[in-house]
Amino acid sequence: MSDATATAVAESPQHGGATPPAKGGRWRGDLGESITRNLGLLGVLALLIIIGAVTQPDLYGDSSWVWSNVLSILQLASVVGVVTVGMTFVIIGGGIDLSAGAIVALAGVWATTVATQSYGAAGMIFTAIIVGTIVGLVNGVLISYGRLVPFIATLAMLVAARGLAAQISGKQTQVSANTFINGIAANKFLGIPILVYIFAGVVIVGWVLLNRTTFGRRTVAVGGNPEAARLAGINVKWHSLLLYALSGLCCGIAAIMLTAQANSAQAAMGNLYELDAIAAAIIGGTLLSGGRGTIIGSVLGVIIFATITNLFAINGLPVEIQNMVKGGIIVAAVLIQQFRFKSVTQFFARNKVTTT
Amino acid sequence: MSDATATAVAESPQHGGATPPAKGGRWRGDLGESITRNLGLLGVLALLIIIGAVTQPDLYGDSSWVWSNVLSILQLASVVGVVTVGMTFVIIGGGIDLSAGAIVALAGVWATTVATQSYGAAGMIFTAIIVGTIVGLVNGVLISYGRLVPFIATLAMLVAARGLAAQISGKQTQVSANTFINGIAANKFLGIPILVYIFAGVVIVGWVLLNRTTFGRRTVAVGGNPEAARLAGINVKWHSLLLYALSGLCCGIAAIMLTAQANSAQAAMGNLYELDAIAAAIIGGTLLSGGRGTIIGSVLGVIIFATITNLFAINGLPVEIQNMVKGGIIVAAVLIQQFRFKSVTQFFARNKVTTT
Amino acid sequence: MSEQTNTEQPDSADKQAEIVLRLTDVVKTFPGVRALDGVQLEVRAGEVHCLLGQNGAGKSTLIKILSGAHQPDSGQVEWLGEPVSFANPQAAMKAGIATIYQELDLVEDLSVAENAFLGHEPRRLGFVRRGRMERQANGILGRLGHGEIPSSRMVRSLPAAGKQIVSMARALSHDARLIIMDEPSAVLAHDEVGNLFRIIRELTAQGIAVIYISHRMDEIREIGDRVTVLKDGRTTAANLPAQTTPTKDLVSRMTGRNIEYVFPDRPAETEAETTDLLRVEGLSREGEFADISLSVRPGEIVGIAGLVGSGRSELLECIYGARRSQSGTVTMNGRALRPGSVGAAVRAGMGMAPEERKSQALLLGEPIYRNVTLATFSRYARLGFTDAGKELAEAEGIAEALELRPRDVRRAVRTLSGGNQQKVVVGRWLLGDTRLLLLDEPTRGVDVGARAELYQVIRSLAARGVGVLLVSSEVPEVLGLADRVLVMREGRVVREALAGELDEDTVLDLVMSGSLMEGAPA
Amino acid sequence: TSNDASAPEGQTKVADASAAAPGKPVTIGFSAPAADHGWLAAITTNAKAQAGLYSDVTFKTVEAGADAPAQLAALRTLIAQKPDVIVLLPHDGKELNAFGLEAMKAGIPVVNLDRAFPDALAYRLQIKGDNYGMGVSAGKYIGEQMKAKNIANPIIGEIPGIDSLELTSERSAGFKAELATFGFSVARRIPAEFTADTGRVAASQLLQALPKIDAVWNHDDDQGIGVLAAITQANRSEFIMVGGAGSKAAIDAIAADNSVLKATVTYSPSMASSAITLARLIGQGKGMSDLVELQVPKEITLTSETITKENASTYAKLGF
Ligand SMILES: Nc1ncnc2c1ncn2[C@@H]1O[C@H](COP(=O)(O)OP(=O)(O)OP(=O)(O)O)[C@@H](O)[C@H]1O
Ligand SMILES: Nc1ncnc2c1ncn2[C@@H]1O[C@H](COP(=O)(O)OP(=O)(O)OP(=O)(O)O)[C@@H](O)[C@H]1O
Ligand SMILES: [Mg+2]
Ligand SMILES: [Mg+2]
Repeated sequence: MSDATATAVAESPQHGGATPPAKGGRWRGDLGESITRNLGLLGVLALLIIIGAVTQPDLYGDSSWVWSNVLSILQLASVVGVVTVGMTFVIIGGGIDLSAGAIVALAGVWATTVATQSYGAAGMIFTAIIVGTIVGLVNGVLISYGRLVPFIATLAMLVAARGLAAQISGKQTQVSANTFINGIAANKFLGIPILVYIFAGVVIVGWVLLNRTTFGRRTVAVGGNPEAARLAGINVKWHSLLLYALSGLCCGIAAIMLTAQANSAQAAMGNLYELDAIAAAIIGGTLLSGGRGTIIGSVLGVIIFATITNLFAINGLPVEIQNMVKGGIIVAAVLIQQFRFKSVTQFFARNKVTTT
Repeated sequence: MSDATATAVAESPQHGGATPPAKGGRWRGDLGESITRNLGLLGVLALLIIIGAVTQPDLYGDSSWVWSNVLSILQLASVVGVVTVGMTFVIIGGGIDLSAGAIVALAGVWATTVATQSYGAAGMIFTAIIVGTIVGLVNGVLISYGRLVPFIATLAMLVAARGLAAQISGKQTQVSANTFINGIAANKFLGIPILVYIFAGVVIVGWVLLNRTTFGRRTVAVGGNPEAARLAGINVKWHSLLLYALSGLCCGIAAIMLTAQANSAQAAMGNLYELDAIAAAIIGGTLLSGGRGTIIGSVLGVIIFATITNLFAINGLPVEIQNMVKGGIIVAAVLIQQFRFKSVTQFFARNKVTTT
Repeated sequence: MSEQTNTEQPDSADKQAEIVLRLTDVVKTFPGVRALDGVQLEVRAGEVHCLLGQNGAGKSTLIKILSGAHQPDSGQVEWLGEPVSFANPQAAMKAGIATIYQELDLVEDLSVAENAFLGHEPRRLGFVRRGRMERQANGILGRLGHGEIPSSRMVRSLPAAGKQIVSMARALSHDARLIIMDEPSAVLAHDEVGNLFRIIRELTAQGIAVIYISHRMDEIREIGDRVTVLKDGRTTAANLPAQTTPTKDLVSRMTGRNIEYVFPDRPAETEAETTDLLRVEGLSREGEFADISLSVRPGEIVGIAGLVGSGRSELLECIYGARRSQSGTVTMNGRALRPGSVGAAVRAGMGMAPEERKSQALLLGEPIYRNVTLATFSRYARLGFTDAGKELAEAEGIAEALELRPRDVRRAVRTLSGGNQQKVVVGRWLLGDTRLLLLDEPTRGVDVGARAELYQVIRSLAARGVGVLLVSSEVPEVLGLADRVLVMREGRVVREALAGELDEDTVLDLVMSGSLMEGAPA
Repeated sequence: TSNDASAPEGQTKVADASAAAPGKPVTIGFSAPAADHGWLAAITTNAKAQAGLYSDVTFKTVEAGADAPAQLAALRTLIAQKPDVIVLLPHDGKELNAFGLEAMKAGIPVVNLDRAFPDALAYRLQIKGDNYGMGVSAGKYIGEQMKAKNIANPIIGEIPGIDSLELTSERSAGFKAELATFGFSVARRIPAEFTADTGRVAASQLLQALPKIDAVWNHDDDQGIGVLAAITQANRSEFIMVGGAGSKAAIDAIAADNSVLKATVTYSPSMASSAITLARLIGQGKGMSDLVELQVPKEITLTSETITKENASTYAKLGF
């Protein structure tokens, strides 16, 4: 037996299998992973629409109704959608913003005080955006320079901002008398509600910012490995601060949109929007620990939630049943994504084995 | 202290820095860190009590009132406290349980249906605990074996469990007619409410479990470095599953306590308890990313929140002002801990240089 | 089996011990990579079997299969004569295989003893028997020559070398018949390595087999019995005698080349640049280092030698602004840098490859090219908009220059082997106008071939006028690569000299005791 | 509040006049916030039950979702189903005022239930409880009791519901104003959230803050279960308590007279049944048979009645 002997196995042909020239590498890379994820989400969306069509064939038979229903879903998604774009940045950057809904309320209430309304629509919009951004900045300062855990800092801000909103509004619902503001929700342009344009605009800007700018690159780096980002010369604290300000800005925009929809603002508005936004981002593939996420995924997440709500309304399900089903759908949506993703990977893996 | 330093240095001249015998390391170690943290929390608590005494001198002048107030704070803290013990385990183990409040509601509602009540107190307690544990197990299965992100899985469970609770209760408040159950909140033993004993019992069991058993030590490993835990032969999935079941169990216990306190249960009960529990755990020094935390810290966190609520009630502040102040107190509490901790470290660091 | 016999077993034939482990044709694929492509391996009781191979050859993957962390796609694993397949690490441990992994696998917030006994704590009814566990841990630490590490101490507060000791303690805490060590010496200093070898000899004397992985040839010579060489996931040579096989044979089986350390030639000392690129004056940081002054001229490589824990990493980080000094100044090109600002240092033309690449340098989930351009992407940007095409092109150039394997720069860095990850980190600073490069252990865990390539890159950078400040625990590396050498001990510079004026023994003496120190400390 | 979910018989009613005779088929769309509370649950149950009593009514319901935009979206799907009349209990009257205007303009009459649209053009009929009046009734009862007991400076506690809602402010305002006529004021006000467990927390803190109390007004009988539990647990009984809304459990407790709860001021969910009845009449173009007018009037405000031990038996069947 050769046990006792040293053996030299024949040299393998150069570069045998260790580095096959990666067939389909484009798809296997992380870029590909997020694409398959988003395809999975689109599948879930399609499924929801099919369920709608099956359960309400007469409504879905009417094409003008279908169109108006799509618009209604988008309108429903628009406010949370704008919040979610900001939230996605914060989460990718390694943080979390529990104060989002409270910022919406504070900005909305501040923008609809009698004093602010006297400055007209521009004054109201300006106020909402400035208030949102400043509250975001305060979050950022507390977290970056006060070294508070994001969860705690923004939770404290949630409580405080709602308190301040209640104080400002005297716990009253403040009616917006401004026809321009109210028109944002009521009016359409080329048959599509203005709200949807705003939503689309924020999404596009967010996408470009994340994928095409140095700001976006820094966000991914800061969330993915803050120490590495710091040692690469990125000012991590300053950047995190900007992320919270960005989230606040989005909340300010959302406040105007919500005020327009409700023709009013009050301290309880936007309740739990932060949870919706976080859930949408995570469903959309954003890592809660930071460093990974896509705007498209988050937006799909928001639209899926809006479609579920719409589906329930169309079918007139009681809320308790809605909730039970909704829990199931959320789980299913995530499982479907995982399943698709895995099977695709396996497909490529198998493919490779046979071709190598 | 300098003795220890001297011997340690003497011991290791040849392997100089490889294992620097960390002068004053005992204190710089993490045990020391969590102790200073908890001292900081006690400081915050003392401060809150002093504020109470200063603002309401006549109430605090009456020692029997003070005693009953302490009990009232503990009673107030007890339900969230029990939930927090479970939550602390889940978070240390690297997860999160957003469904805690919903589990409390579902377990409470299930335990107070007419059918369950017919089995008497034992039946109700058994039902609540079993329902809580089973829901926790489902969470665990979804997360461990369904590979769902904990945030999403438990969010889905939150929605579904509240839906089911609403369905079971027919959205009514279900009154508990059981005197034994109601007596848990109403009765005292040796002048201390039974609820406080239950709370203390859960805390002690939790502390022992975390610090003295393999289960607890493995929880730290699973949360701190899941890959290392896996390589060390720990069944990480199974362990995570158990953690969620444990959290569910605590929620079941909390459901009984809450039902006893309110003499009733309904689908909306325990609303946002999960946020309170998470916030308390984090204030208490538990790392949201897992791997570190103490039961004592979490409990102190809960008691601080209860004391704040009590302080506000005693002083009769309007809610909106309360909220603004509360946000500030949360931030201050964390900053005080950090401050104390840093200054202590610096103190020892300075000390070290002079003694070396 | 009818393999071609290459070399005779050096030892006397009667020392033939039982074969405890035999692998045949083991294959393991990851998505896109065939990490193992038919590996043969046999290990005898009581021997130290070394695994040699370039970065990415598949060594770590192989041992992960042995330890149950991965499952092979095909092939056979025989353990004690029985075919086995370990479904999980627990199964392997039960069977008597203990592993020290390449990446530190400790839980920071558990104590030393708890880490050592993680997963098999002494217990009764689910309660940990802490007293017994700590006593046993103390015993093992004592055996490892580190009885001074308190077993109740949190691992978080131990330095890297101390953590490595705990990893070893964990392996020893099992009743193992085979202990696998994946680059255990990478974070150890010289005397520590000697200590490690003493332990290994004790183990083998008890008939325990050891699989030992290292990129350091001298270690393999000293401790190894037999060597198996891996290349591109295949066994290219098995059971070579460790002491006698010529280095160039081993190296050529790994790489196709045949030398271990290849240092590029130093350029002849010609026009001495008058202006210093970097000047550090009186830099101090409490408890880490004190009163350090040094300078680096353009085109000069300055090496810092010293033991692990002598404060070199902290010094580099301080110069780079990643830590704040308590006193002293850092000037680049005559302009003082703002202390504690990495941004300022980078803008002034500094770059640093930190010591722990995974935690300090890489975005593991991001593609290679984004890691390569991490410090420079804003230079390819216009008005804040990035230029992905340019970035890709630059990164591909770097991948080419550093012979990165695989070459595809869109792959996630996570899937690279340790050495290739290091190339990505160094490659980052080859872009842009870096004028001073701070390298902290640039070749830790880097194989012989890649190492030579890295040396070449560093030297050619210097030739282009870039100053280099190099920290390394491998004395030959400092002496061979640097023009000028500073020796540090306990946070102070104890000697500064041209590399040619020092030899390895002198430096070792300086760092250990300082008894040879005659020249004035710098 | 009771442990079974069907509408008590007293909460629905079919008139015996000709108006009840089947007429033109009417589709009534209905939307109310999701019930997380006994009163809201009763609103939905009552509406559904009342609609079931008419053979000519088709009842379509959409749940309102979490907030105003969600309710808006739900209402849009309702409009798509072409109802003849919409009965709408909004999250907040001001928030959905615009929808009311829109629907009215589109020719769909809107019956505004409980939470009022500020704009008179936004509804065909407004039927609501009287929040301010509720506070007044409670204040009046407490004031009179204190006077009768000769307590010159009573310590009065108040446990409102969700404090950020306007209806809570209105109730408190009425309470405060009425107490002021007696020269009394509220010593401590600690809000709960309309649920028993939050009511319990608020009450326990109120009792802690005020070692001696003479009277408490708790805005809501559902949270009152928790409030009473807290009072029992604290062993306190030196004061009287007044409830709100008029749940069955509360009315029973008042009749039994074995707790501190001595009265409750109504805010009856039976208004939902009335709203459906009137919506049907509006849809059919009929008037209310006891009135001279040919059409249903534009506004109806229920008075807040005070239920005490004396009249509890009359109200027993109205408890929800
Ligand atoms: N989890 C994984 N996913 C994908 N590829 C992997 C994974 N782990 C290892 N690989 C790939 O398998 C190959 C072998 O890697 P391995 O870590 O075994 O190398 P190694 O010989 O230990 O190298 P080094 O000396 O650098 O540690 C490499 O090409 C590596 O990129
Ligand atoms: N987290 C820490 N806590 C306490 N002391 C520390 C810590 N990190 C480093 N030190 C101390 O700082 C000094 C230098 O540390 P370090 O081991 O990094 O030096 P080094 O020369 O860079 O070694 P290496 O060879 O690992 O690069 C040592 O005395 C060490 O004990
Ligand atoms: Mg390796
Ligand atoms: Mg170092």
